[in-house]
Amino acid sequence: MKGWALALVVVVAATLAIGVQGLPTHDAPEAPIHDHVGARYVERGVEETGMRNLVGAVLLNYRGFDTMVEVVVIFTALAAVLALPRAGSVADAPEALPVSPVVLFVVRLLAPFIALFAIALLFRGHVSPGGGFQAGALFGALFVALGLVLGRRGAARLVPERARPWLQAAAPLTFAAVAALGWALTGSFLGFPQAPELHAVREAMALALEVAIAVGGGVILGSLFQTMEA
Amino acid sequence: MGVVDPRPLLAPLISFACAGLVFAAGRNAFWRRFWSLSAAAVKLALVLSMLPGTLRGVVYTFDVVAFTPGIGIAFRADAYGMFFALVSSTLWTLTTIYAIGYMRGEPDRSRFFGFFALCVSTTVGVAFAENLLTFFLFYETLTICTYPLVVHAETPEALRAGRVYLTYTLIGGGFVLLGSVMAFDAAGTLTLAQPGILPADAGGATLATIFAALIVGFGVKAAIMPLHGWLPLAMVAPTPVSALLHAVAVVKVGAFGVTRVIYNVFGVELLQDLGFATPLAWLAAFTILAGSAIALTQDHLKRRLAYSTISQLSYIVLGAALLTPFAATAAILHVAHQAFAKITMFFVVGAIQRTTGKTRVSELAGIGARMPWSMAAFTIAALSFVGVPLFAGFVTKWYLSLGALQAGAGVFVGVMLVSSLLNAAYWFPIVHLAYFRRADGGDEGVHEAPPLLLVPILICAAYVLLLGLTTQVPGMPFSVAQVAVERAFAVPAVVP
Amino acid sequence: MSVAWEQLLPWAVALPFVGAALTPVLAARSPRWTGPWAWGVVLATVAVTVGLVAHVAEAGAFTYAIGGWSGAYGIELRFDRFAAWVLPLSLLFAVIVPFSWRYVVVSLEPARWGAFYALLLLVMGGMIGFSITGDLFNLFVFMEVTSLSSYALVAVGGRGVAAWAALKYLFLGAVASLLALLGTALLFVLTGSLNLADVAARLGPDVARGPVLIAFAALVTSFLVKAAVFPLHVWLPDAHAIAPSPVSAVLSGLVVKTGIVGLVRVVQLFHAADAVPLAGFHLALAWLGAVSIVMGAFLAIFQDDLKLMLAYSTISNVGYIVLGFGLAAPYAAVGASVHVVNHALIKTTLFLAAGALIHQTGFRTLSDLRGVARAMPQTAAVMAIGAVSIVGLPPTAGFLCKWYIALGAFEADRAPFGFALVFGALFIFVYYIRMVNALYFQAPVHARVAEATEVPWSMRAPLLLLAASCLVLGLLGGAPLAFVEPAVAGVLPVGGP
Amino acid sequence: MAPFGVDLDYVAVAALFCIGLYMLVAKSNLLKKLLGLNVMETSVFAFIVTSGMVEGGDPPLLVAGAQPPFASPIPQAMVLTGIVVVVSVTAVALSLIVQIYAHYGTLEVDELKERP
Amino acid sequence: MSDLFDAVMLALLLATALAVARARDLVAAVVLFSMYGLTLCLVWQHRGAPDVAITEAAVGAGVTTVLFLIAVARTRREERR
Repeated sequence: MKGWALALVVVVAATLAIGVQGLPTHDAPEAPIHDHVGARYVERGVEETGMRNLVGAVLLNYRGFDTMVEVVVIFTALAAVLALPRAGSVADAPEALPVSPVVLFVVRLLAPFIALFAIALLFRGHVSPGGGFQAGALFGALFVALGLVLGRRGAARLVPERARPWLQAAAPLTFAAVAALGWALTGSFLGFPQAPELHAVREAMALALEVAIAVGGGVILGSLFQTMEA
Repeated sequence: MGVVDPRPLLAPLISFACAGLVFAAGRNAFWRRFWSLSAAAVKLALVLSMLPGTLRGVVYTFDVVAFTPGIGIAFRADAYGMFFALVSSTLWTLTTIYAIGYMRGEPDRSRFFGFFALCVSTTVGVAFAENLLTFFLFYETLTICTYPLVVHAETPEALRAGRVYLTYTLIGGGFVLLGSVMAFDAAGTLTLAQPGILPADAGGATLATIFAALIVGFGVKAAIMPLHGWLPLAMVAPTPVSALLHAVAVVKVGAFGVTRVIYNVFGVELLQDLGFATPLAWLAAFTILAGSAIALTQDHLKRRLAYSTISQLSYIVLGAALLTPFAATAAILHVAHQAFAKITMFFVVGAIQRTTGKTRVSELAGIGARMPWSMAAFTIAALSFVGVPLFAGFVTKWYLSLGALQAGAGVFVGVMLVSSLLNAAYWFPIVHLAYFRRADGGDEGVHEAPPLLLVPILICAAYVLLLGLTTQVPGMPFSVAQVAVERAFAVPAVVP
Repeated sequence: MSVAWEQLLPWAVALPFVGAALTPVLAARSPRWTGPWAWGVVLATVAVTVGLVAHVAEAGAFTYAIGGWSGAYGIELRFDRFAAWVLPLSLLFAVIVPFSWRYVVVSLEPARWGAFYALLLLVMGGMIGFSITGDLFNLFVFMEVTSLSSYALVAVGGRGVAAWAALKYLFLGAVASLLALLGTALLFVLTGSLNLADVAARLGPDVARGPVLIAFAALVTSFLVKAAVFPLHVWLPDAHAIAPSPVSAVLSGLVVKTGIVGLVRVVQLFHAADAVPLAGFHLALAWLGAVSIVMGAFLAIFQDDLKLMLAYSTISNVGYIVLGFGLAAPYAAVGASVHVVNHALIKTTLFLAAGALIHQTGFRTLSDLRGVARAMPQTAAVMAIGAVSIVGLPPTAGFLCKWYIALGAFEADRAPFGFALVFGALFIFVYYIRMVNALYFQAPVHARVAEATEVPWSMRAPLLLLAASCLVLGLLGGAPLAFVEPAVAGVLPVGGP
Repeated sequence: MAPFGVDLDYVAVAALFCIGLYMLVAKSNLLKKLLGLNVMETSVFAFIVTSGMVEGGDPPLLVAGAQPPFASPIPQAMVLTGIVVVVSVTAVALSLIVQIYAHYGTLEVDELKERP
Repeated sequence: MSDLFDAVMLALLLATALAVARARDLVAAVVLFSMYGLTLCLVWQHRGAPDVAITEAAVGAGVTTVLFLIAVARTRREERR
């Protein structure tokens, strides 16, 4: 077992070593990666998308379709975990994992700040690093941390039972809604209107997506955590 | 002269529909019999209705679907196909009557009669196949449909025989497919409507592979030695099935395929140039003699019949492989001759088994007195096989010998003679035992088979006589065979 | 007024995704309605795909720029005649979903119904997206949706064993996805683009060969794993056999085909770019296909578990498809393309019929299921029709595909592959005969088998429909082959047949 | 960074890939295998991000004071997507592992292979 | 300076990855993996990819680690042998 594992690793390593030789040097500004599509994004990205953070522009606008599928992937993970048979009955599970008091204190102390930071990431995402995903990840981390502190039932109370499936589906649904709106406004699926008088609409659409990703992503991460723990 | 006419398609469809109705009838014996018999009659009438046209040289064609140019399902009733279809639909009618009597009280009769009908459907499909693809379609379907009949008893022995049968025939089917694909690649068509489709410049190795693949593929069902292993085992099937298997359905389809390959895929001219047919002729001659020799040693009646079949079928192959018009006439005629004679024997053997429970040659002492009509029929068939003049078998041997001389291969005349002797050696003891020995248990009086079994037996025996006597009468099989030969050789066959 | 069908292209993906997102919402209120809801979503998707296929038949391949960003600057969807297989795909879902109702009600607690149907819709959406996207990275993301939901669906049915099978599938699947991502990344680094057509255009002769080859190898290996080509099939038998039968049908009939679709897309790309020695690759592919045919069939012969037998048969059928593309002859490639659909239909039929037998009797091995045909004649007949179709006996559609592939072998002067193909078919015949034999010609050993009743109509109707389709597809004959021919002609060095 | 003509970043990425691969194939513990898979995934992400960098470049944030050249935004967007995909796969895998343990009481592959 | 920082970081990355591979205690392995993720995140932050860095910190190092820890808690802590 070990023997062929090692052999495989050696073969892969040799292959990669050969392959790496021909790659363009990554720091060079004249590499193809910087001159074709990338160059256009840098040149006209702000004007075409209204976002100064080009990563966000790519995520939401140019390659928004990828992002739509991506939120579907997280949703799939949730559906996957929910579809599995329960490992044990809920009654057997401990109310919460044993956590040291120090950790509890730190989590309690930090929780509001994490939340604040996440919200900042979300709403400043178009001009600074950050955006829906990062905020969602932080919301998710926050849920997880609070789950440790409050116990499963306490954490469950953070998101009302009736709203939960809607929140879990928020990202894909919002994407579809925005895509349909873009379809209606510009004639193309997930199109963002570029006319100056519609800039406000464009920004609202982007913001809706960011918020949906953040909320949906956060809730799903939290739910994954709860399901795993249960 | 080609005429578009749906009848070549309708003929297999009738049995197919009949199979569906029989399955649907379930346990209801009346409807099962009604559908089986009426479909057999309708089909016979349908095929017969085409006979006058065929004798005038009309060829009925019907294209069902063309997948791409050159590949499709199409039907064509030429003289040879008509000949074969006539034999099979006549015998279906008789076998159905016989089987209704024979299978009384057996389990799963719906399945039996349903697949029985399907078998006949595919046999007629083979007869009327316009191209190798359609041929292959029915050839393989036939394999599938006979399997449930072979394993009908569901005993371990039957299941084993079924497995062997499938192994042989499926591998054969694979070879046929292989040959067909290669032939299409070489010729761009698979039609069986011409005297040969393969171009002479396709390369010797390719042509040899195609020939070998197709002959092996069809040879399995034609039970050319050494591909015959399945046939004796398949004797476990109920007797009507054996009769059908041996007379028309399976083995005859194989032999029919061999002749189609020789006359319509390669063509006489090309094969004469290539010389592939000579080894095939020798193999056939070997099978004729070896089959007879083994038959001589068998005590079990059905097994003796089985080896006799192996031997008899190679007459057809030999006739085709000699590549002369006379031999071809013999080959085609033997399709009918062997069919009627052999089915008579099987019917009789089945009747003996049902009536007295005897299955071995050595038990047959005095049976002639008990079942006079049946044994008379058996004797007629035996005489025909031996080749006594005035019986059907004589006509075959006569033309085959003429053909061999025509081909400059007189040695095969010797083969005919030796084979006749061997035939006499294994049939006459039965006749002798039946008539000239007393049964051990004393005389038990006349105890003939029930009418449902006896009537088909007598009709078949009468037909064997008729075939031998009426060679020159127009409208009888001989004239159809002549039309077929004329097409294959593009010359009028001379009647000596 | 003519409908601009091409405008609906992204909705072929978005519809199932939205449907999937709403399924748990619905499930929270009324689990009973999730099944019909999923069916409705599938039917709506079918309607869209029908329009798309009609459009492609009329106007030829077309592209759709998402968000209006055309070419390499955004994500471009591309619908050609090869992608038209999404229509049979969604149609099969329209049959599988109602079939699964009974299974779901009997085997899963209501709390999981929503998630189950959501996953089914996600698999469908993922595969449709995978088939219609014209963007490398988008291909990867869609592949992940499909794979992730497939892993979970394997584990839905049982506890430990199913989870273990699913995890094995997950590990291999994740490595395969990773390789696809690596290949995508390398191509992106080399060309600065992710659009398939654009990448092909930019892979000029001045691009370093080493990384290109590695990218090619990574992508091809990835898709060969997803397609379960021998010897990369190790994940398949357990996963497909242990999954609930409706899921097995989805996985075996459809999900493995994403590997094939991916393979075709990659070969299209590299053929256009002329950047790697495709002749050698095709030969290797043909060998892999031939070995898959023989090994898959060979291993299937020895299985007693009905579903395991079907799973191995998938390996051998995928072998036919891979061989067909590997021969690089027009006939063979056309045959292989149609066999993608054909095998999907037949394998769905077989798995659902097997599921029906198991569902009614509780047994899953051939030796236990002996003689079940007497008690369940209709289901057994469906099984038998499926068997005849998959063996490829004429006049079923399977025959024509194999005929074309074999013809391609001779056309390409690779006669040994023709031989391998024909005799591989015999192997396949052997185990299906074994199956039919056991169902029909052996006496029942269990009272529960002898006294089994036919499946309820919610399962029987889909079965009968599928069996009828197997026959009809055969009668359609050359039409599907003629339909895909233009698409395949573009992939190959030579013109169509 | 490329002393002696060797692109150290890419070499490091390849090394990480191999370490992950080794863990995935050689380790018997399922959780270690999963960690190995994660290492492999991150190495590919590292490769993608690295390829988009440029000597002395700023992040692709076109705010006041930002100077070209900028790192390419596309690889970063790709990796963001990729990270989310990986965490999804990991979550599902972990759920399965927990189930397997609950049923078999072991996480070692060689022991699992012996169980029915 | 920058080159030196990069080199140290790459070395640290490889070291943590190897440590993950070697650790027998699964909790230790998971924590080391989290460190590995954070190192990666520092590299990215330093090299012009702050968006990726934040996401990796939150998801790669944060959420993944917690999920792993739960899994370890629900199974067993020691790798056999």
